[in-house]
Amino acid sequence: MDNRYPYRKGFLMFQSEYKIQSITQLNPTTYSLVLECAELAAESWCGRFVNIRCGEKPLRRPISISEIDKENGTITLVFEVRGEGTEWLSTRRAGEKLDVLGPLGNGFFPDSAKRAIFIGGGIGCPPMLGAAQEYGENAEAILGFRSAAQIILLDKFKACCQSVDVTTNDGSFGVRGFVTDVLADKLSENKDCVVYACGPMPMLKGVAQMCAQNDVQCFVSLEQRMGCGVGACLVCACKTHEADGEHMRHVCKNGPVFDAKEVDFGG
Amino acid sequence: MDNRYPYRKGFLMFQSEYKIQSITQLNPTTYSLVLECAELAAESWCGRFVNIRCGEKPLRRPISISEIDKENGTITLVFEVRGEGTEWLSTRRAGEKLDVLGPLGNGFFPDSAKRAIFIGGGIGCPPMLGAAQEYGENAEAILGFRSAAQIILLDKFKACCQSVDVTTNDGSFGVRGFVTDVLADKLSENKDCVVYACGPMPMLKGVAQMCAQNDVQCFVSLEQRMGCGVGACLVCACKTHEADGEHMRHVCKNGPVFDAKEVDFGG
Amino acid sequence: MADLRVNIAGVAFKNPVITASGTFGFGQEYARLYDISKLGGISCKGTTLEPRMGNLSPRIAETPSGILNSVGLQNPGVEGFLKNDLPLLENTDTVVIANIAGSQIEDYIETVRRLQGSSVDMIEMNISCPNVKEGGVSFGTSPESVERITKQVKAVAEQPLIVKLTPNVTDIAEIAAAAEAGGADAISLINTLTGMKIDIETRRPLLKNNTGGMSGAAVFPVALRMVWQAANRVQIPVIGLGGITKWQDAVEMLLAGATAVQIGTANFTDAYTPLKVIEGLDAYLDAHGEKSVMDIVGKVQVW
Amino acid sequence: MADLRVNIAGVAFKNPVITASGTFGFGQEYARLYDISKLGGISCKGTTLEPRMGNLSPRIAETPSGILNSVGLQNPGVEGFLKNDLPLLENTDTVVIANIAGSQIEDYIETVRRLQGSSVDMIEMNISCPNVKEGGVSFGTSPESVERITKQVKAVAEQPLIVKLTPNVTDIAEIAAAAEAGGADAISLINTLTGMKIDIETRRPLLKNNTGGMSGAAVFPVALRMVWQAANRVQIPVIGLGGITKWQDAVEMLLAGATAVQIGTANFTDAYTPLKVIEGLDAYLDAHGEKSVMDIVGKVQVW
Ligand SMILES: Cc1cc2nc3c(=O)[nH]c(=O)nc-3n(C[C@H](O)[C@H](O)[C@H](O)COP(=O)(O)OP(=O)(O)OC[C@H]3O[C@@H](n4cnc5c(N)ncnc54)[C@H](O)[C@@H]3O)c2cc1C
Ligand SMILES: Cc1cc2nc3c(=O)[nH]c(=O)nc-3n(C[C@H](O)[C@H](O)[C@H](O)COP(=O)(O)OP(=O)(O)OC[C@H]3O[C@@H](n4cnc5c(N)ncnc54)[C@H](O)[C@@H]3O)c2cc1C
Ligand SMILES: Cc1cc2nc3c(=O)[nH]c(=O)nc-3n(C[C@H](O)[C@H](O)[C@H](O)COP(=O)(O)O)c2cc1C
Ligand SMILES: Cc1cc2nc3c(=O)[nH]c(=O)nc-3n(C[C@H](O)[C@H](O)[C@H](O)COP(=O)(O)O)c2cc1C
Ligand code: FES
Ligand code: FES
Repeated sequence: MDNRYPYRKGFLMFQSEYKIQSITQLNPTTYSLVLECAELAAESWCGRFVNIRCGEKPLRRPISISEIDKENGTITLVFEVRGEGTEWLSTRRAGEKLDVLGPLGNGFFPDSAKRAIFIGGGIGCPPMLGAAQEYGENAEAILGFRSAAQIILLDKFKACCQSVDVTTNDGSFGVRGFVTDVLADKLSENKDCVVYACGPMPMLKGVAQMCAQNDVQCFVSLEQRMGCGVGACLVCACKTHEADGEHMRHVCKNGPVFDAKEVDFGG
Repeated sequence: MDNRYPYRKGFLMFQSEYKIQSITQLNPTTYSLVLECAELAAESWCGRFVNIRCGEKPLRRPISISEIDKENGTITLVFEVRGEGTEWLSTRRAGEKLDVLGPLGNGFFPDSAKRAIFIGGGIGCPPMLGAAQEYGENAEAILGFRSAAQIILLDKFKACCQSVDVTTNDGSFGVRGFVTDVLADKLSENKDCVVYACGPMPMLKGVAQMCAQNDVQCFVSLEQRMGCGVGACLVCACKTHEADGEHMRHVCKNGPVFDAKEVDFGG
Repeated sequence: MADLRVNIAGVAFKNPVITASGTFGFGQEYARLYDISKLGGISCKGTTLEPRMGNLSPRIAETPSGILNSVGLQNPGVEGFLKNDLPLLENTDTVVIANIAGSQIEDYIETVRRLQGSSVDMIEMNISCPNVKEGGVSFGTSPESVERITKQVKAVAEQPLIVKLTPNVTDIAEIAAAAEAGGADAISLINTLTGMKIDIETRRPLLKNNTGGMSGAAVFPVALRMVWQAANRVQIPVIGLGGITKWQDAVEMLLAGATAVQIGTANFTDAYTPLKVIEGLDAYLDAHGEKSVMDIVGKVQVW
Repeated sequence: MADLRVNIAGVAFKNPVITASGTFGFGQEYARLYDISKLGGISCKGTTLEPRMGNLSPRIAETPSGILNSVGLQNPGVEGFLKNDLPLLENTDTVVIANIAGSQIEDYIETVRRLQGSSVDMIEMNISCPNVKEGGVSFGTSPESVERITKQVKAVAEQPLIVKLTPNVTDIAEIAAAAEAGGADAISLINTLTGMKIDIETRRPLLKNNTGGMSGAAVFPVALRMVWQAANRVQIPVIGLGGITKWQDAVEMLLAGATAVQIGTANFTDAYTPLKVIEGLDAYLDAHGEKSVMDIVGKVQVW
């Protein structure tokens, strides 16, 4: 049943304890953590994620791989404190070990010869970074935040992308408004591109609609509450409308990146 | 129903976070922890205990107050790592805060004019120390350990007691054998004393029997699994045979120190 | 400051937070820590007609996020309660609930009779105890027996009667309906879920009673589901308990349909839990622009 | 190295550790992490006659030491199972258990018929699903219906039949006895305890299905008690599960009377749990001078 989104067999996954090389605070609630995990980094590519054991919590927490440094055998995770699990994660220290399962998911399959627009909303920005780095000159980024205080990774995006637009809801930095405002301008100028987006559901829905109206291919990275993270428990369901009908796909196995025109944003 | 062992009303108890002044390892599994808790120290006396919250555990861990320093507003707790709660406790660091409920229980009511023999078995030694310090010249101690490696607090007992005998099961230090062997000798010489004992149940039973046979008053400090620690939940029951019949007393409220001749060591 | 008052069967509570039977004694121990008149109510230790010694120790074991207990209803008997324990609560400005138990219907009836004319504000009937006549299964597990005992006990009780339900049943809504049909003025749920723990070194159950009642955070999802199911079935007020450890849990219980909550095991972990729940609830109502706690009762919006 | 082999209804298991239905897919995902032929057995994802989409997301919520799930039996249907999933397990040297479900007896019977002649070693019948004909209550909650469905399904099954019991019942021993009377070759328990969780900001249940099944460490004491009660009642082998997260839990289950154990939710926390349980069990037996795992089954010494 999963033939549309084949899970790449043969790729390795690991569950092991890896050393935290560094942990840095990016804004009042967001942290960047570099993990020494050569074997895991070797199997990673942008858009994939790892599942992290947080103290005594029964469920691991899924966090996207933001940057990959295969040479040094590290990956960078950027996460926001949302609840007890991420709170625990934010209090780890360099040198400690972290129990990590991964890499997981299909991630992006970038075709970096094409012009690509990367759209990140808040904590949806980090998963875009690795892919933008692959596209380099062909990458344009639109990053949306609530206000200036929340901005993260701007320098990193600037370092790799051709252009970076920032929007804030309150206008405290960049364009006042939403990422879709900037996207509309860009698409009205040139529709020859692919759009990648990650962020809150309303944003993804807006981006997907705009792309559909403009006949632009769009991939969205979805979040869903997870159990196993590997495709075995079927809890992370996402309804899709595909050519052959309705399906219940799974964010951890078939995603987290989906073709936006197939995603049922209602379900 | 609790009139035989009146809970001293009017004494204060506290539940608060207190700073750990120091934590030191005494032997491979035993730690000594000094807590800065002036208000709690002021209401403490020997034989009482505190109930310590250990991480996320639903039940607090009862630990006896070993030494009290009212002047400096500290108490000393000596504990052995037995399971997850005490393991957690052993990894605390000076400067951190500990959530403590106490002081609890009746403890000893020392009549320090009398000759007293303090018997401690292993981790049963610490609760005896504070009382022995009060008796000073009138205190004699018999401390039993499995072997030399387990010995704790010997210098402290030596510093306050008239005499200290140590027994080890394997003879690696002091007398090979049990505390009762030494007690038998002492009682055969002089029965004019009171005996206080804390340690494993078989030891307490042996000490109690020997005292009963010799008509020597004996108080034992008992352990029982606890819920509230304050007398509200009735889980820490200990059966007693008193003049007016059988009772179910509670270690946290009526004890932890009981008159040995009333304790039902079977129940 | 939102209005925290609730009214259950004509009894006015200053707030919807009650301490649960068996975990709070008769209030005096915790009165040494804080002013217990701040509580909405106190459900006293389960009381039987005659004094009971209870089971042998150990009577408690810790489990993941929960505990097991097998106190076995140790209590001074209803006369001891009336003589020694109740008087100490007489000047405390909180609702005093007598929690009663027995092994035959006659015991319950006689216990309630003795409570007539006392200062007890309400009676909570614990029907999780084994019913000797019906062969050891508890009164609380068949709708017929729940209705019958409720009717008979209600007949002799002047005080409003709360029937406390056991969760060890197939269909809690049916049991709740039976209590209502029997004339209960309110129901409270849940009592403990029966559980066990074995020491793998001694190969003996940790509890001397072999099995015990599970309570604490671990059971909260089951309790919440049952409160929701029961509240959807009956018209009488529902008091929700089982695993409440923080104010957020209390809000969930109220949203699920409880008019008040009880706090049990959490008292052991943090003695101030009931006060923290009262404060948290108040702040939640203020933050959400709710004038009265009653405005959120049953307001869960199911999918 | 103690002898870890057990035999359940004529089926030889190399060790008593089985992965639980619904938490381990059809084994292939975890096969990327370790050699799944090290497992005693694999209970496959619950399979129905027709493919099912399952419930809408969110389908999972975390609770204190546990989880709630409401997958709603998403599965490719028995034909999909036979065609795509079972073949991948054919070269794996472990016991393959097909877990089946349905909403009418006829569905169960037809599903089992289709499994005849396949490489499935055993069938585990999940009777916690709502019974459409009997008005939505589950097949597993009345002794009569358990006996009836067991008898009818057993009649068409060549493979040994395990009946998987729901814990949401008043008297588990009675249900276990009914399964035995119906001809079950073994029973497994427990399935999930029904629970709920509400988001206090949105005032909606966290699960789109409103309620879900609770599993994980939190339920272990309840599961252990039920396994003990069931094992004391029936002669057929009992497979114990519910909240096992470490080898010590498995030992408790065996002491309580289980011949084998299943590991579910713990796979999510630590994918290596089944292997760690096998190793720990082996070391425990050696340390206690036990030659075979069978020597500790049912050896709890009650007070
Ligand atoms: C594929 C994927 C990639 C992600 N990448 C990132 C990332 O790079 N950086 C980042 O900050 N966050 C990311 N998230 C979201 C992150 O997983 C959640 O914020 C986190 O699980 C919250 O855990 P908590 O204990 O702090 O919160 P709690 O609310 O206490 O968590 C309770 C439960 O709900 C789950 N949960 C809560 N929110 C979410 C959510 N949004 N998505 C999935 N599960 C959730 C938790 O995992 C846990 O099981 C990602 C989610 C997914 C599915
Ligand atoms: C009044 C009193 C005073 C004590 N004083 C000391 C002391 O000064 N130093 C010291 O090292 N130990 C003392 N103990 C024993 C100490 O409480 C236990 O070793 C500790 O609770 C074990 O917790 P754990 O989480 O490490 O072990 P676990 O076995 O994981 O604990 C599981 C549960 O059992 C309880 N428990 C386990 N063993 C005991 C025990 N022996 N007594 C009571 N409850 C137990 C725990 O509190 C917990 O609720 C005392 C006990 C009592 C009752
Ligand atoms: C030690 C203990 C003793 C209890 N005794 C009684 C009792 O006498 N009568 C009663 O109705 N419930 C009794 N209970 C059950 C509690 O009142 C409550 O229903 C249960 O513990 C669930 O709530 P909780 O999770 O908040 O503790 C007792 C619970 C505990 C832990
Ligand atoms: C996500 C999930 C899906 C499940 N699906 C099934 C199923 O399809 N069939 C079944 O019999 N049990 C199913 N179960 C129940 C488990 O097999 C097991 O009985 C239960 O989770 C208790 O064990 P545990 O605490 O080890 O998880 C499922 C459990 C979970 C968590
Ligand atoms: S989280 Fe288990 S299938 Fe996706
Ligand atoms: S621990 Fe609650 S009465 Fe002793």
